[in-house]
Amino acid sequence: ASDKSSGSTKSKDSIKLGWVGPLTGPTSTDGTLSRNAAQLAIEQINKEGGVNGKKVELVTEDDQGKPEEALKAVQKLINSDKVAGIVGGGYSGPMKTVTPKVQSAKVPMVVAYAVHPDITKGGDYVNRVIYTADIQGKAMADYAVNDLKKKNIAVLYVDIDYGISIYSAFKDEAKKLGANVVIEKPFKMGDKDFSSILTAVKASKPDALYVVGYYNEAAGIVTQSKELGIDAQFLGVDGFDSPKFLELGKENTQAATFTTSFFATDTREVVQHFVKAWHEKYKDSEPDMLSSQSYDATEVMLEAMKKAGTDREKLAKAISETKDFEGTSGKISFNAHHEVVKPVIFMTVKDGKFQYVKSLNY
Amino acid sequence: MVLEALFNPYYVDIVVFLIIYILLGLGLNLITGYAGQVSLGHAAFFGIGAYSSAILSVKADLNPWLAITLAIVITFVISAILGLPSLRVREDFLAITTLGMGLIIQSFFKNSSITGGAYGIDSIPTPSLFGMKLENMSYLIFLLIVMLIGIYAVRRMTQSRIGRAWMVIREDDIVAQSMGINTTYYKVLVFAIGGAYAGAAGALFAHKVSFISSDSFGFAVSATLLSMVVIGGLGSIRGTLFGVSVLYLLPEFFRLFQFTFIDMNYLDMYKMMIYGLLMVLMMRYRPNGIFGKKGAKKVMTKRLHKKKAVKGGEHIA
Amino acid sequence: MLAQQLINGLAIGFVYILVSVGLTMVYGVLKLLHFAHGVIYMVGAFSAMLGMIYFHLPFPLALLLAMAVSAVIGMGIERFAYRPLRGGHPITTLISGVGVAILLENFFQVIFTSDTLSFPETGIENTIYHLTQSVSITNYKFYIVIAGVIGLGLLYAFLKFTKMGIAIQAVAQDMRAASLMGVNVNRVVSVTFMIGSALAAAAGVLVALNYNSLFPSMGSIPGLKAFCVVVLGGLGSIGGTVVGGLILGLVETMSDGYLSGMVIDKDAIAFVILIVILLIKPSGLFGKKVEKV
Amino acid sequence: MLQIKNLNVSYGSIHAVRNLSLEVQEGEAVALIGANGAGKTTTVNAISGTIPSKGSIIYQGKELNGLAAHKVVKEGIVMVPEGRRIFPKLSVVNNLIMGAYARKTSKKELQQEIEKIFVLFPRLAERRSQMAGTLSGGEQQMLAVGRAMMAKPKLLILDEPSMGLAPIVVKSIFSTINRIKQEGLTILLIEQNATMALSVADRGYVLENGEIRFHDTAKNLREQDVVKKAYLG
Amino acid sequence: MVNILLKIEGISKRFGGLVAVNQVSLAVKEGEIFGLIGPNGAGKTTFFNMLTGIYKPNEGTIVFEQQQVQGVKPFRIAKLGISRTFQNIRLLKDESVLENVMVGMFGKTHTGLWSAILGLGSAKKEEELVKEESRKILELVGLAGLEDELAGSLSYGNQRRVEIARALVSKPKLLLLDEPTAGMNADETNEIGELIRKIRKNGTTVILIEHNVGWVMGLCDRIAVFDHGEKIADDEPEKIIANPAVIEAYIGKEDTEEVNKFAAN
Ligand SMILES: Nc1ncnc2c1ncn2[C@@H]1O[C@H](COP(=O)(O)OP(=O)(O)OP(=O)(O)O)[C@@H](O)[C@H]1O
Ligand SMILES: Nc1ncnc2c1ncn2[C@@H]1O[C@H](COP(=O)(O)OP(=O)(O)OP(=O)(O)O)[C@@H](O)[C@H]1O
Ligand SMILES: [Mg+2]
Ligand SMILES: [Mg+2]
Repeated sequence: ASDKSSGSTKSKDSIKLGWVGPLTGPTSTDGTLSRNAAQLAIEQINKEGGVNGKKVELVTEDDQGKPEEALKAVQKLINSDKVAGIVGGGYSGPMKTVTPKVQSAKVPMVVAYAVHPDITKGGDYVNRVIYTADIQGKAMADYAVNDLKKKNIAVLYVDIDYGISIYSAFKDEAKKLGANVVIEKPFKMGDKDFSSILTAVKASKPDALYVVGYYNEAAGIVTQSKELGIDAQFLGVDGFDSPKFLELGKENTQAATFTTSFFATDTREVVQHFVKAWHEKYKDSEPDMLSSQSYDATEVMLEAMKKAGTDREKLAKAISETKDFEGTSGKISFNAHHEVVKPVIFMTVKDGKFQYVKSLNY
Repeated sequence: MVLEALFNPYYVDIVVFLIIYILLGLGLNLITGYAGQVSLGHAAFFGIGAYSSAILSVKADLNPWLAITLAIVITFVISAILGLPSLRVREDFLAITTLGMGLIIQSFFKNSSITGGAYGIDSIPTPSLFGMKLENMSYLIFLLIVMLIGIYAVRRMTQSRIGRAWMVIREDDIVAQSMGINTTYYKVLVFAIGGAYAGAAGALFAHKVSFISSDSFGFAVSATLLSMVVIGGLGSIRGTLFGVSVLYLLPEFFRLFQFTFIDMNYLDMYKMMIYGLLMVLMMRYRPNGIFGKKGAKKVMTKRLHKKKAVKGGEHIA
Repeated sequence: MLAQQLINGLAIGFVYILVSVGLTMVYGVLKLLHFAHGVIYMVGAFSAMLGMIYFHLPFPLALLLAMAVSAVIGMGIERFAYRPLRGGHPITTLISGVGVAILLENFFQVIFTSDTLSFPETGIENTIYHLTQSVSITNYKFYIVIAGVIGLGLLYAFLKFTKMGIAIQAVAQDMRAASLMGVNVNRVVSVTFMIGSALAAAAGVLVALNYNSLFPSMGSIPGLKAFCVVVLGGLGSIGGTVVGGLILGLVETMSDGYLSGMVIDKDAIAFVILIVILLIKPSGLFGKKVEKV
Repeated sequence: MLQIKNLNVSYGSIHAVRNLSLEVQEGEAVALIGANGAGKTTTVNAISGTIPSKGSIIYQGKELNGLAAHKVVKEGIVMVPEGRRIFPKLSVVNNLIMGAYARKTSKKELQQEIEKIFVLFPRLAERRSQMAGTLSGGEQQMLAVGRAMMAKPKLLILDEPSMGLAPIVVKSIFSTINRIKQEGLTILLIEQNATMALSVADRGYVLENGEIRFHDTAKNLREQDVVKKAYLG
Repeated sequence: MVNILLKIEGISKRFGGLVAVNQVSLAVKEGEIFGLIGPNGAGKTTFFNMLTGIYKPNEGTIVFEQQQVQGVKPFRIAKLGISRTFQNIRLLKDESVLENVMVGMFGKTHTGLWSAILGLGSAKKEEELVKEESRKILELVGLAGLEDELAGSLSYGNQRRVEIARALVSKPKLLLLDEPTAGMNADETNEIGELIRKIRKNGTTVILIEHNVGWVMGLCDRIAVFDHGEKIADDEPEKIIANPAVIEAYIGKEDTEEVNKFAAN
């Protein structure tokens, strides 16, 4: 479905930008946030006169969180809508499925938050603005062992590529740094009851519990840990980064510390500009890490477009050459593998609020 | 190739996936429509086909054609084995048993290392013919041929003695046995053949999308397939073609045409609501499916004569 | 650790029992492949939440409201999605139920998004009782157990001792003959759905409270598990539902707690057990035997 | 008591009962005989409200046509359906309890009445908690008759009650029918064993191709040549 | 001279504590029409169910044409040439009458998967043959013209004829009829009797269960009487009718004369 609310009428000289992600199905909330962020970026640029005098139009397609739907969606964007580029607002499965097609059709794409390691492989057309699992895992291992001096760490991870890849990077690094991973257990997205794995965790007497997963399950895990009397330090990942985590986990979230790429209280101007615009447009919702990533992905694309126009090959090159672009999630550059280089941010929960701890380039 | 340029790959893809679903539907219709073994786990067969072909062509480096062929054979065999519980489990439990089997197999795909675990399998090669890669249009043409063969074979089987055996098994197992039908053999056979169709669909799917993960083979797919087949009409080939096409293309129409009279932000959810409503209404007004075997008169007799099938405490007399 | 794991298992088992009690009526007794049970469970949880937020109902009243709303919705589903299909192939009911589930789930998503919401403050603290140093249980879990026991008891009495209870079984076996006995088939089926749905709602509310979370698709997995429990126990058997639920709870807990590196996860293990048991005993644990005197 | 006028029933294109008119007086036993497919079952199904029909069915001054089956039962018309249709997975006792569903009875009365049925069919007493589906054919037939009697009907319709029963049991069923008739119950009886049927009935109707060929007193019918030849053997 | 087609020795069937059939032995000669009578619940149908493999006897042997068949799967037994009808009519109600009868030919046909898929001529020919045979049989049982009706829409009596036709169409060596005339009037019953005689003439041996004693007496060469799972008599009709145990258990005293009269014509 083409999006009309971004204000532009379909004229010959508008530039079409594609967005694909889940608008229905269990992950539709994330998809919707991502789309809203992309829309916001487009609206802002159109207000400023568009890209090189042309308005930009966002064409959004639902992938329902399913690979083959994503494939069709992208085929439509490429072949029917003939978009100049695509913002990938979906999760790994669908994004991983479409990137080979995107590469072979030579359409520039910026992936917002999918972390499957292979997404950027196989060509020069796909870049991603979120750092890979490796970096996040390593960053937390370093923080846990060197800063917090934790020795016996328990790991719970969601059994999808996101969880597995971050957790393996973490494990390798933590071991290298001399800590033990005393227990490791997978859980499923949508799980509600963690009492049995937490009982096992408790028995292993960890001094820190690293949870690699999203806020819904994370909130359940912190709450049920308290019920079982586990008093280890909670460590987490960017999947925690949502107001929902605080809402669902209530006081149990206290002191949970996690890595992320965005925080709304960042004083940098781009961030404040983004947060303000977001609040104006989407009244009762808070910008979070997902929306920031999608906003940045769109911005990177638009920025490159300003420089290189809509020629797909040039555009792709321009995207890859992005250097120190001020994104809401930090200064963005891409390395030779089309992966982003930007700082990892550490946040913690204090009195029901997220609080900035530090940020560091890994 | 000229042909490739002529057609919008987007439309080509829609049709390619449609044909894959039709193959799935044909297989399920054999199992559930013709032989009466309700299956809520068809996606598992689909997945087995897809993973077999993917593993063989990526990890064992076999030629895609060989991989596809072997995948069909493998699915045929595994489906036969998975059909075994249907011999023993009570009829009214079969839906739940097959559902469970589907979940188990999906879970295996997700956790086993041979299937690439949560990462799935990628870089599945595109098959080529006479040195030409079968992409888009040429792949579609190839699939069309496969589909026609598939339809022809279903037609022949169901209109023969074998189809009659399945029909009797569907209607009354005891009668079937008493008439000299080896129900064990024919039940396993129908699972094997129906599974092989799904296996073919899976293999063709894998080589089309080039990346597969367990997400594509879940309960939702099984349930959707069953809906397609039932809405078209159990035991009808035309019905399967129709049911699959309608339910498959419906969401695609939403993608193609733009509606302005509803809040766009929720369009996709409306889409699913309409989808659900349609399923309810179709069942309500055409309980035997659009091309169901039973016309109005037959429906009436069925209603009047309906004697609830009682297995369990039955006295065969 | 084992003691705690057993308690965990029992608690989860009772969640399954609670969710399955309603389905035991509709699927177990009436033999309707009711795939919208999970969605009714979800509607129950949301109704209680809305009752508390908008009508400021105290928790017990909200629970009753939820049961009432779900009962009505359950009867509505029966009336419009199942009744017209009577006499047809059982799969048609299944498909219609799946349709209803998709419809309602997405309807709730339109209104509430697919996000997880937290359950409103009930004023009832979630207190933790430490039985020993390493074994603890919360009062919410107790409520689930109590509700499960009450639900089962009432159901047992209803099926065993009332005429309507026998009539439900008669209707399931031969509707026409039942109507020839003077049974108002429509009413009996409606009542079955009413009770089954109210029980589903109670389950939904208590589970939402316990885990402090509710979302539109919360019913889909429990809905499937409930089928597993009902079949495992042998259709329509109250004792079977109890044993089935507990087995499921314990198996999942134990596999989570003690196994690692499995090629299948705990949800799948539940079904492995189901299939194994059905292969050994095709009519379920407590199902009526094929040959009986 | 029961008056049927111009009853018509069609199954799709098959016109199974045509312009059938018949009446049953209070306290009377009426037999309906005819070859296979003549429309006997169809007629009584129309009365009991299990199939839709055209025409009027008046029972004690009340129009029954269009009334749902369970309401017809409440009016006091109870049927022993063709093919028994006992509830296969209920026990024998529960089947009998279902028979009394439409009546208000105390537990104790119910128990007593069930025992009475068992006196009539001792075979059932031996099988009281067996699942009805596992009974032998004849036992099931006994159960079907017993179940209908539990309803304490005013008008009892029997569709081939003797089917599959051993001669002794047939005797006893017919003597039961005779006895309940003496007690003032009205009976509409379909029976292939025309000799038997006409021996308990006061009057009889002969159906052919959905139409009434003759009707007369049982005695006259027994003597009628056509009837003798076709139905009495 | 006349061969024993079926020889049963000491078979029993128990359901939990109930002994439905107890130590029954029996021999049926080729070409015989053999009657099985007895009170309700005597175990007659159960006996048939053991002969056709639906129930496995708890003990005893069943020898059909020198071959032990107890506990053999039903479909194998059917293929050996034993076919049956069901007391409770088990037709495929939503299929046409013709289709129902064609089902009966299954064990006699051979088309396999490949020849079906490839649509070989032999498959088509076989299909035609089956249709042909089925039509013939339907005519024989008096259902000509009803081929295309749905079996479920036939009246009770006619459904029974379809049952018989289905069992007959495969030209079995042994035909088991479970109350073939239940629901038929005197005239129709006699027609069925004629039919059975005709069948026998074509070389089929028949065992039938029936409660219409008079008819059985007139039709059968030999009769066995079951009571409470036991065989209490096994003899020629005249002797059976004179057997006090049989009268006591089954027929009732007053009825004997009637039966005698019937048997006489
Ligand atoms: N459900 C139905 N659908 C179509 N036709 C039917 C149906 N039921 C009965 N018929 C037809 O209606 C006619 C009358 O059938 P009915 O069952 O009333 O006969 P009957 O007199 O009871 O015969 P029987 O003695 O064999 O029981 C028959 O021609 C039969 O084929
Ligand atoms: N599956 C079963 N489970 C339990 N009891 C059974 C089963 N099948 C038959 N019986 C019992 O075995 C006995 C014999 O039954 P069977 O059907 O063989 O009798 P029958 O001689 O055919 O009687 P009828 O003339 O009434 O048909 C009956 O008492 C019946 O209740
Ligand atoms: Mg009749
Ligand atoms: Mg019998």
